Amino acid sequence: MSDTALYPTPALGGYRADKDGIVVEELTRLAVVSIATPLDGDKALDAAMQKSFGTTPPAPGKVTISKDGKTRFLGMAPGQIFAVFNHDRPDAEKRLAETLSGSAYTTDQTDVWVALRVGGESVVAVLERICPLDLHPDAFPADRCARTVMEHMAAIVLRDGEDGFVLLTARSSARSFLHAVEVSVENVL
Amino acid sequence: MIIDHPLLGPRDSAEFVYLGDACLIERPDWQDENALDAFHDYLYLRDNPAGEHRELWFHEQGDRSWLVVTRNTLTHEITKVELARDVARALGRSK
Amino acid sequence: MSNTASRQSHRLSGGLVDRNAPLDFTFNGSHYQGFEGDTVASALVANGVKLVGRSFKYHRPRGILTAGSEEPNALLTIGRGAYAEPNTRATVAELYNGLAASSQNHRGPLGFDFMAVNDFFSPFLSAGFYYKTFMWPRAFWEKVYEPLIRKSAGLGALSGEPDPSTYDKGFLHCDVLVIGAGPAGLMAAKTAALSGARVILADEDFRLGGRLNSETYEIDGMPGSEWAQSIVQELSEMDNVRVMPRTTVYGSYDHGIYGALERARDHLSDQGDKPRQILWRIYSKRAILCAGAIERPIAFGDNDRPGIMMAGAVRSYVNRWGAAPGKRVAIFTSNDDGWRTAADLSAKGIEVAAVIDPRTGNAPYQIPNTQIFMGDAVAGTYGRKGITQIALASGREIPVDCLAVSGGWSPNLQLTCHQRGRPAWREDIAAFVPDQGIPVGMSVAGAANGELSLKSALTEGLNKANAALKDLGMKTAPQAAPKSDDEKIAATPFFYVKESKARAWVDQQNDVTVKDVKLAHQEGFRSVEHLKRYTTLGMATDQGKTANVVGLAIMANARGQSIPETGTTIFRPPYTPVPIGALAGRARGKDFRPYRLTPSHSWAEEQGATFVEVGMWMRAQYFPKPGDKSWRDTVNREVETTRNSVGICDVTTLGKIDIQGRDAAEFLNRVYINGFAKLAVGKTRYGMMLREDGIAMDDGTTARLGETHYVMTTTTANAGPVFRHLEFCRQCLWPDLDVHLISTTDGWAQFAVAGPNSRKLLQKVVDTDTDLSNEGFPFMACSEITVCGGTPGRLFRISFSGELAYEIAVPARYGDALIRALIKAGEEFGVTPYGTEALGVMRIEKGHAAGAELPGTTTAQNLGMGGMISKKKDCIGNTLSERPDLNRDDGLRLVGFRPVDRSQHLKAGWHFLSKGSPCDMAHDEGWMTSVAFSPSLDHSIGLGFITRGSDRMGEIVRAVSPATNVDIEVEIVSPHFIDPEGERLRV
Amino acid sequence: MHYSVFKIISEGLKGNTGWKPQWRDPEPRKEYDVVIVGAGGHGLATAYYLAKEFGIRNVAVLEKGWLGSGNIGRNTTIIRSNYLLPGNEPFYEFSMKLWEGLEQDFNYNAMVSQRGIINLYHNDGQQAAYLRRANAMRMAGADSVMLDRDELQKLCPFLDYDNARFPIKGGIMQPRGGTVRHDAVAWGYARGADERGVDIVQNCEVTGFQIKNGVCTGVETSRGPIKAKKVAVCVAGSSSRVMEKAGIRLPIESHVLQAFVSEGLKPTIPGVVTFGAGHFYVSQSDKGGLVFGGDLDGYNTYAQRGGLPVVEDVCEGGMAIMPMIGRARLLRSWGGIMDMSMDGSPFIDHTPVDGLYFNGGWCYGGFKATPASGYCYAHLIAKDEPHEVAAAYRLDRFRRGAMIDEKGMGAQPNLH
Repeated sequence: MSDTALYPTPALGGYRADKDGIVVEELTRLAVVSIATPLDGDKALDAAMQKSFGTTPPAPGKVTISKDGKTRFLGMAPGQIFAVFNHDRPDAEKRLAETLSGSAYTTDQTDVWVALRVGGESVVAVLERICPLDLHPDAFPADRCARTVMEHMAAIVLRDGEDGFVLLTARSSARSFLHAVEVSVENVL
Repeated sequence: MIIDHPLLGPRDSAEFVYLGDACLIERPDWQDENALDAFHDYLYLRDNPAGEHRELWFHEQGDRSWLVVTRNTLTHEITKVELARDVARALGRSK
Repeated sequence: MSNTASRQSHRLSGGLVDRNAPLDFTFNGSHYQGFEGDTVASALVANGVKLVGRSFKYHRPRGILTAGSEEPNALLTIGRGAYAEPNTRATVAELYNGLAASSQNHRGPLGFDFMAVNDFFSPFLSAGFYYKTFMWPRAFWEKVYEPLIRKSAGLGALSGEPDPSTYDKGFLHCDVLVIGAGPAGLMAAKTAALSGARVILADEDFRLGGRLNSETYEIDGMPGSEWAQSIVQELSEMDNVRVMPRTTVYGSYDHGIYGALERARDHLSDQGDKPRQILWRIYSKRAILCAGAIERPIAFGDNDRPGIMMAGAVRSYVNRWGAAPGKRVAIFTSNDDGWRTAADLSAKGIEVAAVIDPRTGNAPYQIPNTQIFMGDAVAGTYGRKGITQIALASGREIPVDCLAVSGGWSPNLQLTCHQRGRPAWREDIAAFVPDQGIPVGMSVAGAANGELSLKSALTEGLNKANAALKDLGMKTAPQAAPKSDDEKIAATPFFYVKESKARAWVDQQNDVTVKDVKLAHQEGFRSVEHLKRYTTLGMATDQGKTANVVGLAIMANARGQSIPETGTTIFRPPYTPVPIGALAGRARGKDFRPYRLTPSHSWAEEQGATFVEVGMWMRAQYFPKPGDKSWRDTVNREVETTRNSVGICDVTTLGKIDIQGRDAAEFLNRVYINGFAKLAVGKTRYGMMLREDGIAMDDGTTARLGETHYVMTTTTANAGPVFRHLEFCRQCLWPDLDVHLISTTDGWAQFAVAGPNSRKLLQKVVDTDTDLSNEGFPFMACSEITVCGGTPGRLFRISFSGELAYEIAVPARYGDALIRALIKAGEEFGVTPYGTEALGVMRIEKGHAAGAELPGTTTAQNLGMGGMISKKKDCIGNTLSERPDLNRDDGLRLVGFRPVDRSQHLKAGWHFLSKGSPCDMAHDEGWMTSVAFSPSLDHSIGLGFITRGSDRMGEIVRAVSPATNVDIEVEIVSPHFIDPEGERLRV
Repeated sequence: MHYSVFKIISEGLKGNTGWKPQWRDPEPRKEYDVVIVGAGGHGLATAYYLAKEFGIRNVAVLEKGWLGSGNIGRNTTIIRSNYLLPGNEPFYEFSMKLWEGLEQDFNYNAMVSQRGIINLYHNDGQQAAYLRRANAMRMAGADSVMLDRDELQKLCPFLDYDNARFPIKGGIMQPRGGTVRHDAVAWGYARGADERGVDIVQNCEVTGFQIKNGVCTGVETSRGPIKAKKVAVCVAGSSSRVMEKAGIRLPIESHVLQAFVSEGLKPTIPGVVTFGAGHFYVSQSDKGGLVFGGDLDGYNTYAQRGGLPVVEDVCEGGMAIMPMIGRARLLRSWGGIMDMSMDGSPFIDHTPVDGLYFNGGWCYGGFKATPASGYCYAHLIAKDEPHEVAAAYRLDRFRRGAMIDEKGMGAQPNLH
C-alpha cells in the first residue's frame, strides 16, 4: 500500500480574478450530492428533510435552504434535487445518505461539476453574452436555479444574491467554460 | 421556438432534443401474436400530420424530462406541453 | 487640418454633421474629407463624387441611388487587407477617420471598365440567354464557357485571409421590442416604457429618428430631429429601456424570437480587441415593427445613370448631411411627397430645373422659379458617367446634373413576411401593406403599415404600443401624440414610362430591364417566382427592395391583370445581409467547440504525450520516449510492456451512469439483450444494447455495487444518446419502475491497469482491507475500496486488453494524484502509460468490437452475439431483430484477417472479394473495419465483416482498395488473435 | 424551337421578339394514360423520360402551384454519387451519368458544373470510413480520390489547417461531383416533356384519388376529375399529406432543411466542400454567391422556415473550417420541406393500390437524384417492374429488415 495519501486538485487550480468589479472565482470546497426520490417516497423524503434540515425538497427550478443556512437544495428535475454545501472531504454523499437514512437514493456529484462564482454590479451584462435565460431579477430572483447550456456546455445557474451567480459546469470542460466567462468579462467591461 | 415547460416555464427549444411522434410511448407487447407487425407499424409508420402533432421532446439541457408537446406543424403554434411520464401513465403504461 | 471643408465641393450649410470633427478617407486611392456624422455615401456626395460602381452584368456606370440600407448600386469594399469587407453599402457605412473605400466589379479603372463591352452586346444577353447556349461542343462548357462566366461572377472579393475581427453573441429578453426609431417607433417605445414594460428599441441607423433626421418636419414646435433626440435621451435614462442604435433586427422567428445585429465597432477607426459586431437573440413578448417605408423608383430609359437618385434620398443628403447631390436638379415624381424635394432644395438655394409629374391637374405645391410639367414623364437621359440631360416624353430636353425620382413609398414590411406572411395591395398608396400571416405577437405601425404621414405615424405608434400593453395585461399611461404636420401624401400608381425607347432598369444591381420582364412573360415565365428566377429580378444584395414592385407591375400589365392578381414575392430573412462571422460568434478556431480534458491531462502533457480528439475529449494517443524512432515504435513498446508487465490508460471518457432503485435490475434486464436480473452484488457483466430496430446501439459493462445500485458504462461516443434513451425507457415506456439515473462520467477519474503485473501494482495502491487475490477478487468482480490510505474509490476487474486487468476509479479531484501514484508504484515493474493507439491495438488483437464495428447498421448477429439475445424476456430491439433480412444465412459476420504475405500492412476501408470475382459492387463481400500492427504477432492484423465469415475460417480472399490501387490476399481467421481462450484474464 | 448560339444571335438582331413560350399552358383533358402528381423536378423528369424513352406521351403532370415550385427550386444544387451502400450507389451513379449528357439531351443549358466535391476527414476513423466509401464508389463505376492533407491543401488553400478545433487531415473527393443550376433543370425537363406532347397543368391541385376495389382509376382535382390508367405520385415534401388521401401511411416524416446564400463574391471556392466534424457544406454559384447549408432543424414541420439555432450552427461550421468567409454576408435563407424517411433512403415503388405508384422519401438528397429518379420511375410505370438500380427502394423494406441506412442512425428521420 502507498505511503502517501492522495491530494485533491481543483479543476481550475483555485482560479480567482477581479476585473473592474467583476469577480470570477472557483469555489473549491463545494460538495454536490444528488438526491433521488424513490417512487412513491415523496412523503418519507419530506419528513426526513424536515427532520434533518428543517426544510422541504424544492420543486424543479426552485431552491430551499436548510434551517442552519448551510445547505442549499436545488430542484433539478421531477424527483431529483441537488444538495449543495461546503464540505471538502470526499464523503459528502455518505454523510448525506446517513442523514436521510434510506429515504432517498443519493449519488455524489461533487466531482462531476466545477463551481464558478461570478459576481459584481454588471454581472448580468456579462452573463447575457452566453446565457440564454432571462436573468432579470423579476424573472430570476435570488435563490432560483436552472439548468441550461452556454457556449455548447451544460451549466447549472444558481443566483445567490442580487449581483452574484454560482455556475456549475462539467469538470472535464471547466477550462473551456472559464474561457467563455473570461471572454464575456473582457468583451463587456 | 419556445417550449413552455410545465415545470420550468418558457425555454428555448435549442435546449431540447427532438424524438418524434408521441405514439412512440405506446410500445407494443412483445408477446402479441402479431408482434412483428405491431412493432413495425409502431416504429416506422408514425403520424406525420400537416396540423396538430403530438411529439416527444427531451429537455437535455434542462431537467431531463421527456415532454409531449402538442404543436401545429403548419404554424408552429404550441397549444399544450405535458410531462411524458404523465401521458404514459394516462395511457395505462406502468411497469 | 481643421478648415478643409472648402474641399468638399458639394457641402451645404446645416445638417446633422459635426463640422468640428473632420474625417479623412480615401476612395479608390484619392483622398477626401467628410465629417463625423457622415456616411461614406454622404461624404462622397459632399465631395461631388457621382460614379461609384459598376453594375453586375453590363458593367454600366452607377452612382448612389438611395440613402439607406436598400441601396442597390453604391456597394464598396471598405477596409484594407484582411479587414476589407466587400459589398458594403456606402449609404449606411458610417465614416471614420482613415477609412479606405474602393469600387468593385470593374477591370481597369472605374472610369474605363473593359468589361463595359458587355453593354454593347446586350441584345444577345437578355434574360435567361445562358440557358439557351454554351451547350456545344459539350466539352467547352466545362473548359471554356463556364470559367469565363465564373470570372465575371460576383461584385466584391473576399481578402482570402482569415477574418481578423472577433464577434460576440448575446441573449436579451423584453416585453416589447420596437423595431425602428422613426416617429412611430419613438412614440411606441416611449408609450411602452412609461408603463413600466421592459422595452428594447433597436434601429439600424447610428442616429435615431428615422426620416425625422432627413425631413423638415416640426413636432411640438421643434425640428423633428431635435424632438427625436429628446425622446431618445428620455428613453436612455430609463432602467426598463434598452436603446440600441446601429442594431438591425434582421429576422423574425417563431414565438417572438428576433435576430438582431449590433455593429458595435465598425464605425471606429481603431476597433481595439473588442468584438466588432454582436449578434443578439431577442426574446420578446410583443414586437412593434416601425421600420418605415422605402421609396420606389420609376423605370424609364437609361434611368440608371449616376446622378439619378431617389427624391427622398436627395432630401436626406441635403437636410441631414448638408450635401448637395447636384447643383441643377430635376424632380420626377408620381406623388405629392416627391414635391417636398423641390421645396427643400429651393430652401437650400439649389436650382430646381424642373418638376415632372405624370399626374394631370394642378401642382400640389408651388415651387418658385421652376418649370412644372404635369402629365409628362422623363423618357430618357444622357451622360455616360453622370447624368447631363433629361428628355421628357413630350420631347422637351432639360440639362441637369441630378434627377430626383419618386414612384411612391413601399412600406418596409419584410419582417412581417419572415413567417410566410402575405402582404395585401392598397391601391390608394399604390403599395403592399402587411396583411395575413404576420408573426404572432407582432404589430406594425407607421409608414411600415402604410400610414405614410407623420401625424398618422405618431398616432399609430402610440396606439399600437397601448394595444400591446393591454394584451400583456399591463397598465397603459394616458398620453397623447404630439402636435405635428399632416403633410400631403396623395399618390397614383405609376411604375414605368411606356414612351421610353432605351432600356429601362427595374433591378439596377442585377441589370434587369423592362424588356427582360416582358421577355420572361413572352417565354411563359409568368408567375412571380418564375419571373424572379428567370430574370434574377430581386436576387441581388438588396433583395429587390427598390425593384420588386416595379417588376411585378410590369408583369401584371403584360398579363393584363392587376398587381395583387399577379402576386407578390415573399421576403426571407435576413432583412439586410449579416456577416457569416457574426452568425458564428466566438465559435471558430480552437473555440469552435469546448474541450473536455481527462483528470490525467496535465500529467500526460508533462510526459510529452501526443493527444487526439475523440469527440469533444482530448485523449492521450501515445507517450513517446526518447529513442522511439516513430509513433509505431512507441505504440509497440506500450503494447509489449502492457502485455509483458503492466500498463496504465486513462479511461475516464467512458460514459458512466449511476442507476439506482428497487427496479433497477428489471430495468437493466429490459435495456440489455442479455440477462441482468441475476447479476450478484459485487459483480460486473458485459451488456449489449440494441435500438428498437434491432441494431446494436452500444455496449459496455455494468457493475452491481449494491442491492439497488448499479453503475453502467457506455462507449465514449454514446454516453449522451444512451442516457437519453434510458430516460425515454424510464419515463415513457415504464413510468412506474422505481429506477433513477444520473450521469457521473466526469465525477470519477478511471484508469485501466492492465498486464500480468497489474495486481502487484495495485496491491501497492489499494488499501490492504481489499483482498486482490484471484480468489478474493476474481475476474468480473467489483467493489468500493479505499486507496492510498483512505481515499474512496472503486475497483472493477474487467479487461479490454485481454490481460489480467483492472479499472480503478477515484473522485476526479484525486485523478491527477492517482495517476502519479500508480506510475510511481509501477516503476519497479517498468510500467508504461498507454494511449488510445495501444488501447486500439490490444482490443483488435482480442477481437473486441468498437466504434468502427458499431456504425449503426450491425446486428448482434453480425457481431457473432446473436445467441446473447435472451428469448425468455422482453428487451428493447428483440422483436425487430427477428426480421428475415437481418437473419440471412449469408449475412455479415465479424472475423479476423491476416495478410497472406505477413509483411503487408492492412488498412481499414478495404473491401473483400472472393478469389476470382470481378471487382464490382455485385461481388462485394464486406469490408475491413479496424486494423493494427500486432507487436505480439509481428504482423498486421485486421477485423472486418464478410458474408458468412464465421463459416469461412482459413479461406483466402482478396482485400481490395481500387481507390488506392490495392489488391492483396488475406486469410480469414478468428477475431481473437491473442489468447483465444481468455486464460490470461483469469489468473 | 431549338436553342443555340445562332438562335440567340438571330433573335438578338430581331429585338428578341421571336422567342416562344417554353411550354404550353393547356387545359387538363378528361383522361390520360398516366397522370403524374407534382411538377417538381422528379415529376417533370418522369414525364420527360416516359415520353422520350418509353414512348408514353399521353401524360399529364398536375401541379398545385407553379412548375418547379418544389424542392427543385429550393436546394443547394449539389450533384454527386458518393454513396456507400449497394442499394444506393449504383442508382446515384446512374443519375450522375444522366447529368453528364443532360444538356445535349434536352437542349437546355442547366449549367452542369463538375468542379468536384470534397468531404473533409478529421480523424483516423473517418478516414477509414471514407476509404470504404471511396472503394464502394469505384466498385460501382464511379470516381473517387482519397486526398491527404498536402493534396487537399493544394486544392483548398483557404481551409484552416493550423488552428482548427478538429484538425483537417484530408478528404475524399469525387471530381465528377459539382453543381447544377437547379431551376433550369425543371425548365429543361418541362420544355422537353411539353415538346413531346405531355400536358403540364399548373395551378391544378389533386384533392383525392379515385380508388375502387383496390384499383386507382384517376384523381380528383381542383379543376375537376381526371381519369388515368396509372397515377404516379411524386410530391416529396407533401408525400404523407397526399398519400393519406389514398389511405396509405408512409415511413416518412416531414422536416425543414434550411439553406443559405451569401452576397455575390468573386470566385473563391473551387467546388463543393463539406466539413466532417460539424454541419456545413458550401459551394459557389456561377453568380458568385456562396451557397451553403447544414443540418435539419430537426422537428416535424410543413412550414417552410427554420429557426436561428441552425442558422448559427451552420455558420459556426463554416467559420471553423474557412475563417476567410467571416466578412462575407449571409444574404438570404430559406427552408424546404424534406420527406425524411426512416432509413434516409428513398422509395420508388408500387403501392398496395393497383395503378397507384409512389416516388418520395428523398430526404435532403433529391436534387442530385432527379434524372435517375425520373428515369427509374418512368421505367416502373411503363414496365411495372423496378429498374435494376432502383430495385432496393421498396416500401416494404422495413418489414423485411432490409434498411438502406447510410448514416446508421436507425428509425430516427431527423438524424439521417
